[in-house]
Amino acid sequence: MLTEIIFYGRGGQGGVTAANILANAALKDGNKGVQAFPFFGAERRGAPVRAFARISDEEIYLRSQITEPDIVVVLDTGIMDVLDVTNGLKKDGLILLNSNKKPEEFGFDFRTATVDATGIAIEQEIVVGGIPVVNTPIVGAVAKFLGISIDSVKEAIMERWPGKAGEKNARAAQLAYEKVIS
Amino acid sequence: MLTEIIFYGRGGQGGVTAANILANAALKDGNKGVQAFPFFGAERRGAPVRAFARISDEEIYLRSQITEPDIVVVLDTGIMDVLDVTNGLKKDGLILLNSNKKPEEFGFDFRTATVDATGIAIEQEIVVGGIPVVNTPIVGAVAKFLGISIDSVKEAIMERWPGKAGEKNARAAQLAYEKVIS
Amino acid sequence: MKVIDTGNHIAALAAKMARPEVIAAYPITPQTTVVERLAQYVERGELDAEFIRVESEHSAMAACIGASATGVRTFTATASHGLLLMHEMIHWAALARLPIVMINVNRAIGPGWNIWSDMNDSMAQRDTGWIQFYVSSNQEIFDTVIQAYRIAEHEDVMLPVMVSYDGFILSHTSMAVDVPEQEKVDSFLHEFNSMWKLDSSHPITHGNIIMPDDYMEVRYSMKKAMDNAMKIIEEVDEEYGKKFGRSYGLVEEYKTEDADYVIVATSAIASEARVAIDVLREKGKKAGLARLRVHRPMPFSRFNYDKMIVIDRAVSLGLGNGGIIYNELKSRGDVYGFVAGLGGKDVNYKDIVKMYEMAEKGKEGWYGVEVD
Amino acid sequence: MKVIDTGNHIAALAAKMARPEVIAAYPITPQTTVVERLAQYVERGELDAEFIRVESEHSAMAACIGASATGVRTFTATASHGLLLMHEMIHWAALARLPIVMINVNRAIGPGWNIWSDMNDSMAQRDTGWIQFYVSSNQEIFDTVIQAYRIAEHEDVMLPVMVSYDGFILSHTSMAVDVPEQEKVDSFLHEFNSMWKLDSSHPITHGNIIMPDDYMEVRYSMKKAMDNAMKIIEEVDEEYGKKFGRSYGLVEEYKTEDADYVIVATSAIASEARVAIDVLREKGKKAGLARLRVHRPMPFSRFNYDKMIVIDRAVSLGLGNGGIIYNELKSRGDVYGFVAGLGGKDVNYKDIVKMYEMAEKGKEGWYGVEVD
Amino acid sequence: MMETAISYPTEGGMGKTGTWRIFRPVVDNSKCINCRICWVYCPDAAIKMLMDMPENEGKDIKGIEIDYDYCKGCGICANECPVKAIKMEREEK
Amino acid sequence: MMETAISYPTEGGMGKTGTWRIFRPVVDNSKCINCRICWVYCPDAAIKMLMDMPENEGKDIKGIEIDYDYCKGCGICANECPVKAIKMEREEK
Amino acid sequence: MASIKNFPKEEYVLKGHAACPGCPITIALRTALKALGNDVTLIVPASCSAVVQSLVPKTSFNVPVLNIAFAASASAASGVAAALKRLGKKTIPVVWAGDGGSYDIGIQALSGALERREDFIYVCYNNQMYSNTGIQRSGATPYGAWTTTTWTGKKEMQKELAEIVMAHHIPYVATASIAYLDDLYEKMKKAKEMEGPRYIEIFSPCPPGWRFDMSKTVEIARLAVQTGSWVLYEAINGKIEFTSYSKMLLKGRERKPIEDWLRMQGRFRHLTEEDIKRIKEAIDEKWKYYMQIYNKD
Amino acid sequence: MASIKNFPKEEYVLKGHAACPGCPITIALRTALKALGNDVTLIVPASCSAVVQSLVPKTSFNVPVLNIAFAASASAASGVAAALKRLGKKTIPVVWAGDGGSYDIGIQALSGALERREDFIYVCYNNQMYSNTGIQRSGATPYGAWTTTTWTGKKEMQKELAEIVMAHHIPYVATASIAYLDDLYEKMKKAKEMEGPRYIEIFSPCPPGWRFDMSKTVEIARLAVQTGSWVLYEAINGKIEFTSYSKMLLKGRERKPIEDWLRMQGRFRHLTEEDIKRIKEAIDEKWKYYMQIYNKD
Ligand SMILES: Cc1ncc(C[n+]2csc(CCOP(=O)(O)OP(=O)(O)O)c2C)c(N)n1
Ligand SMILES: Cc1ncc(C[n+]2csc(CCOP(=O)(O)OP(=O)(O)O)c2C)c(N)n1
Ligand code: SF4
Ligand code: SF4
Ligand code: SF4
Ligand code: SF4
Ligand code: SF4
Ligand code: SF4
Ligand SMILES: [Mg+2]
Ligand SMILES: [Mg+2]
Repeated sequence: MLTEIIFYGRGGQGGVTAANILANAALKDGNKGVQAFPFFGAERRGAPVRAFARISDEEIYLRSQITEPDIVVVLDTGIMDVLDVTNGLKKDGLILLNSNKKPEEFGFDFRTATVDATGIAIEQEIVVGGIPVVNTPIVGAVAKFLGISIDSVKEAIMERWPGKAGEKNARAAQLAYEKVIS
Repeated sequence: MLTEIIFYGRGGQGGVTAANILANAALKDGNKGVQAFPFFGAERRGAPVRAFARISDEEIYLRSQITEPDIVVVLDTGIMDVLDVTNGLKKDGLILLNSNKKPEEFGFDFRTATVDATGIAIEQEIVVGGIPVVNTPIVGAVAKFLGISIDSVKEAIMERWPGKAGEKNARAAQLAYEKVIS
Repeated sequence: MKVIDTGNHIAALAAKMARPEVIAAYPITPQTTVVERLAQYVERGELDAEFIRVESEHSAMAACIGASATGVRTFTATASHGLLLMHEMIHWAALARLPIVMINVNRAIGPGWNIWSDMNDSMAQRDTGWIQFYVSSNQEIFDTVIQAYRIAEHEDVMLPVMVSYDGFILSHTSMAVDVPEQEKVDSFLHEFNSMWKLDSSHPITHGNIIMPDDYMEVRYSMKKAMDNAMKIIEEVDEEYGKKFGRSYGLVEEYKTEDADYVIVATSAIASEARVAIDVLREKGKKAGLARLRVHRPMPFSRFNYDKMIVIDRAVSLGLGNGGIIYNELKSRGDVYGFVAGLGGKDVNYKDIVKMYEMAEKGKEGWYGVEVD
Repeated sequence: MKVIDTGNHIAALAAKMARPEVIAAYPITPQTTVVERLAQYVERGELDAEFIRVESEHSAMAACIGASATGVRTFTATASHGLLLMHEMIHWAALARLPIVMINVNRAIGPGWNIWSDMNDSMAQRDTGWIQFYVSSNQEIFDTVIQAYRIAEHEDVMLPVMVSYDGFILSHTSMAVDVPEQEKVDSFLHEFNSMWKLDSSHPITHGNIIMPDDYMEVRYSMKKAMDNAMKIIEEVDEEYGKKFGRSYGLVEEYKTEDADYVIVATSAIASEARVAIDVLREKGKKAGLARLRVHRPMPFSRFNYDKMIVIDRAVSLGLGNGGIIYNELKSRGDVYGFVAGLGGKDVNYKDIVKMYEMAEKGKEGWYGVEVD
Repeated sequence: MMETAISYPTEGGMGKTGTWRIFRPVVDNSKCINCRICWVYCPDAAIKMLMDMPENEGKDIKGIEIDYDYCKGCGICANECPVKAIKMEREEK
Repeated sequence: MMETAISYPTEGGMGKTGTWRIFRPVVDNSKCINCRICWVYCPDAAIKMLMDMPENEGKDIKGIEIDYDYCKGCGICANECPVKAIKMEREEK
Repeated sequence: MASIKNFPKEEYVLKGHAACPGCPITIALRTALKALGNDVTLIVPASCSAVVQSLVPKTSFNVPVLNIAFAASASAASGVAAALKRLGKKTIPVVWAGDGGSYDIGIQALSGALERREDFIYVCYNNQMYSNTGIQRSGATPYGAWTTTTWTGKKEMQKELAEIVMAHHIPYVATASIAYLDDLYEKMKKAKEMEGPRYIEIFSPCPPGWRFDMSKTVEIARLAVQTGSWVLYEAINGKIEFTSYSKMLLKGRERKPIEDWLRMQGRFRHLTEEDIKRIKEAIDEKWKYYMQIYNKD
Repeated sequence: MASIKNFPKEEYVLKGHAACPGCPITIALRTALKALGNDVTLIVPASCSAVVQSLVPKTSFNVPVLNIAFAASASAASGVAAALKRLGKKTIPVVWAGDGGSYDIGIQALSGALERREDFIYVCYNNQMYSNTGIQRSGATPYGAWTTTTWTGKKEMQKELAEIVMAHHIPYVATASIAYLDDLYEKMKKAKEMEGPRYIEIFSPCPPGWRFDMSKTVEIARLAVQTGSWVLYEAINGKIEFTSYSKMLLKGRERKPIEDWLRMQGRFRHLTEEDIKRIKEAIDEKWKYYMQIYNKD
């Protein structure tokens, strides 16, 4: 089975990193096909951007962009003023938002989940230049809906940032995995 | 009819100029096809070089080099030590040499003609940097064998060097035309 | 070891494992991360090599030529305008018979500036005498870079090799790649070997004035080398397969045996086409795929299909519809040509299915522009 | 007026009579005398233009682009390595749709340095989007340069034009040329006309970042321009013929009507081939000649001969036998390909007769090298 | 059909780039001394001096107006303002 | 078969370039002061000092030998010789 | 002397462009165009400045712009200048190039145009690296700076392009900074009135490239001058005069410690004491030389 | 100080090469290789020097030679240097380029290699024009000189490449002349012993190009120095010292009249009195400057 995911965020917010960690975790879980890639734009810092991930138990031959995702992840709900994140989302698809609100408060016609990734980041002291790092908790949360083990996610995080930083991020992912509500 | 001519000389001696003047004179005489071109080498001053001319009453479509000339012109007999100027010359072809010797003294198996172009150049005071200019007299001489009018030759010379220089050169051509022996 | 990384990082890793002694490169989107990663390997001491941070791509290739002529293995990478600026030196490397290996990350040519995938850059080098690969996955990037050195340095070949892949689509997409042990790579690659080299104990001159007869011989010997390469590429690929468990061939076929129409494509589009074939087969259409992996030497003899649908991501304007591979294969049968995906325009399997169905109706041409 | 002069001087004369406003060029054998003569015209006040003595060919083309984009007629000339060094800017000029006219004097590519005729330089630019002429006599050089401006600046075309001819064989050979009056040329060429220009009273930006959809449209519009050019070239040629008494067409045929085999060639070899046809006819062979004068756009539809013998002076190594025109025409019938004359190797009518006779026996390949 | 890459001068070439903002400059015009420093340094030309506006011509007015449609929130104005009349606040969304 | 443009060091790369000569340098070794000037300036390396020749080792010998096979007759040696020991003469052919 | 109070109100850089927040390029260009006016043709090679313009078919630059290949700005400008001359127009060709396109890949075209005495203004905004491709070293990258091609810090000193340009003996050479916009404005005005090749280089700190907070662009630029790391001067027909704050330094005002400046930038974070000493010495050396010359005059 | 008496007898330029009679290139190269020895790799761009070597498969240069594209010598040399370093060899990469390939089309590669501090020697033999293609102007062509692209005399002053190279702050820069071979030899020897980029420029009058009798090559080169038109100096780590005859001029010996030199050359035949005055003034100006500096020290 193939799952296609779009991450919405801002330039510099780490959407691509999230997609990468997710793909790596999926690989560890035995998925043969994994892909993670940025939207191929010419954007500068701050501008709204997208990142993509594909996960499958078989080799993936697709090389095109994702237009009809199974899951949409929103790292920064602020960008929902600028663009429609549900665009192309499959009817039975899922929206996962970084928010301390309840899913139903967003009133989407789609299955919706929320996790307070920002809150978790602040709590775990993963803040860079005053800005909370939300991509690791968000991966923890999305893993849940993909049936990817949180251990694989944490392993993937530790591979990327060995040591202290990794541990904090892994903990954030774990927390998000536990706290995400839908 | 097509006539093909090779001029042998040294880099800087004006073989190409001779070919050009001859071609121009031939054109004036009503030949539709005329060509003049250097040997396409990478030679430096002093090295033996060749130049070519083709003259025809019809359009010339040939673009290849001349390997079987009808006429061979030698501007500097010194180079005959280095190379065989009769190479490829048609059986009924002609060799014209810049020399004050008699044709028979050279003992060629070909029809041979000589003209003292150097002597004429000195006499007419066409000397550049101490070296006599032999290309204009030699054209005068070769014209004779091609049935090209000496007036056309002189006209072609005057076009190239209007004024005094042209006149001296034209006179040299005229003299050579008259004095060439075969 | 399974590694998950972008095409560019995989290319850098493969280059590193081939142990080049001199790397000279200049950054350009979307190749940049290849260069960055290699610089990092060298600075961290993970790769024992000289890295020359040249001031242009013309110089990058010139430096590789200088180093290769001195007798060491070299590597460079570029894209688009970088490749175009190298053009003179690309010709030079081939005529000098230097086994340089280069990555080209396909990107469209400006103006306007366009950083997305399009093969006009490398296709416009098709007449330079380089061996040219077009690859479809990160794994294949790795495997092909290693193979490239064996091929380039083979004594019957001695020609430079260019390995191209789609900008962003591969260069910036992370995929899982099986990376062999360094020792295994070492044992697959031989000592650097070249046709000639500069050595003050045996002085020779390379490249002075050459007369027509000798020149024509040089060109002919390159032609023979290309002919040889066709065989050597397959041999190397086979040996690689035995050692590492993966091989690709000159042309990779998929369900072609009974196909009514065979789609011919390269790179990312060829991979995507595989999905289209499955969709078409589900629809009951006998579709097949021939992925052209090696464009120079062009494996003409592999194209023995009655009907072909060629999808080109590069054009030779003024040559029929423009499709370059299409035009090259036209004489091999009934061929329908589509030009698609220029300037990074996305081409997905649905598009390819549509092209197939258009070809069935005898249509061809440019796909995805309003044709008036 | 009948003038007798070398191909290069005739090219300079034609350029002068087309009244370019800006000329930017760099010397290279065998183009040099074009540049020298133009510099002389300008310095003597015989041509009222700016002559930019650039420091490289990349800059020559860049300067022409800058001038053309500012709204004036431009000219340049180059050869071989100069053309290769321009490669990036050659692509640029085409994508910018600037009607620049350029002479290329065909010369082989190094190493080793070889200054003689060979068409690999311009043929390697076949994918750049330029209109490309190959001419066979000094008269045709003159006529084609004048025509080139009309074609390039035609509102349905707006593409740059390259006019190529053999180094030394034409460039340094004096032939008689009929030169028309300046007024007649003036009345044939219109005011300079361009698709866009930079003007501070109507500021626009050219060439900033362009996204895939728009980019693909730009490419497609170039394709359409090339399609249009096929027609416009003929129209302009016809009008030129009416006015000046000479016209050439896209393909010039000689005794093809009843030919068993039609020889296809360009430039000097095509002229020499005419002599070969006569010799072959005398021998009782029904030989014909189709001289390809325009290579981009490629006039495919003109090649409706059963059997063709293509002689190429340029190769795409790794593409069958390599012959570029041969490979492009292969799909048009029964084609025999010969590669000949690389690096200036002389090809005379006797060689061509031999190739014909080889083709009759089903042979083809490289002519004039010891093939082992 | 696009024939070559020509562009025309347009405000908002990249859309409302104010959406890129994470921090928002807020001015207290009562502190402003009309020094023009924020105006001259703003990389986005998003600041106007009140006194430059036609409607304020002749008035002795102090202060600036920030165009939040385009201000990207870099904070240079706040950093450079000699009287600290500008503060950066977290954008609420 | 030539595979790429490789050349090997050879005396007489262009053949006997002495044939290019129009004027011939002729030395009067009795005037020579062994200053080496002609030797060092000769663009064609066509001059040898007699004293450098193995057979003359140890001898107190003055003068030069010109290799007419390769001397192109430029006349620099004659022009530079401080004692005018070299003269240029028209080549007889 | 110009004052920002008197700068024209016209804006030729339109709002809503594509630059990063806090970008020095648009700071520099806004002021440059205020000084030059809109009768110019900008020639822009590959660089952040090409991206900043926004996407086809929109542009944020309200003057004519010719984008051109990376290596080709000065030669394209030569063509523009020649054409403008033919057309009898007063429009000034102005190259607007990054340090990469000037110090490295464009220097041949630049040097050629200078030698030919082309009539144009060449502006190099120097952000000391290739920022558009994501922070690689350029010839202008200073010793010790981290970039993605010099992970452990650049090993070589930067090229001194303004010096190199001066060695071409052209009418006008000036250095400027985005922190000293009155000085920049003045220099642009002067250049505008001259003929022949004119060169102005503008020091332009880039937040993502140098790794500092985007609100500090101007502050960092200012400190570079105040620490003597960047120097403001102009040379009219070869005669050098220091300007603005640098002139004060020359006259004796104390230079701020270079550490203040280095510390603010992530790209220098890894520097060892030794590295800093070397940088300090190089600056001291430079100033010793300036002082010597100055005191001799 | 070296004397021609002690020059090695080895010849690395073989008899029977392809240069014109009286060619300065082989004069320069003979001496240069005597100084450098044969553990070098010559890198030669398109130029007369490429032709001089003779035709494939023969070469008249008895050291390794890499001929390379016109614009590529310093970058090819960088590659050679890197490879030699890897191979642990002491061989010195030596670029041997004309003025065209150095002042004009090769300057970008040169400037880049200097900035990178490549370990090689760059020699520019300056015959002040493109001689190989038949006498076109280069950046080194002096004001007023006729060439086939400046029929009425060049309108611009020549570029000063040695100055430009010095602005790159490299270890060694020197100018030399084929008339002063002991000086040239000495400089080559010095360069040989140093590391990093080293630049030597050799003044090389060309008989067909400058239109003088082929026996006068050395004489004209000598007069150029004696008239002060060409200056011999070296700069070790930026410190300039005049050498040989130029040093004597600096110390007060009188310069010969420039007319003596101009008159000998066909390329200057058309000069007006005014032109000559301008040339004279430029030389006087230059020397005034030298004297000033010299007397200050
Ligand atoms: C021939 C070529 N090589 C490389 C590139 C890629 N490239 C585009 S912009 C750039 C860096 C520009 O650096 P700089 O000139 O300093 O401008 P900045 O981006 O810093 O504004 C590079 C390497 C290109 N466009 N063309
Ligand atoms: C890219 C390129 N452009 C032009 C040429 C033609 N070309 C070869 S040598 C030469 C002139 C060389 O001048 P210089 O460097 O001064 O050397 P010289 O001939 O004077 O020895 C030129 C223009 C070339 N080979 N390559
Ligand atoms: S925050 Fe930045 S963009 Fe916004 S107004 Fe202030 S300086 Fe301008
Ligand atoms: S910087 Fe501060 S004081 Fe100056 S104009 Fe802006 S807001 Fe007013
Ligand atoms: S004439 Fe010239 S080539 Fe002959 S020996 Fe004298 S210097 Fe040498
Ligand atoms: S220059 Fe004269 S004196 Fe000196 S070595 Fe030669 S021949 Fe003898
Ligand atoms: S990377 Fe730096 S220079 Fe480039 S747009 Fe962003 S801030 Fe400006
Ligand atoms: S043209 Fe001049 S530099 Fe070139 S080989 Fe002849 S003499 Fe030497
Ligand atoms: Mg920069
Ligand atoms: Mg020169």
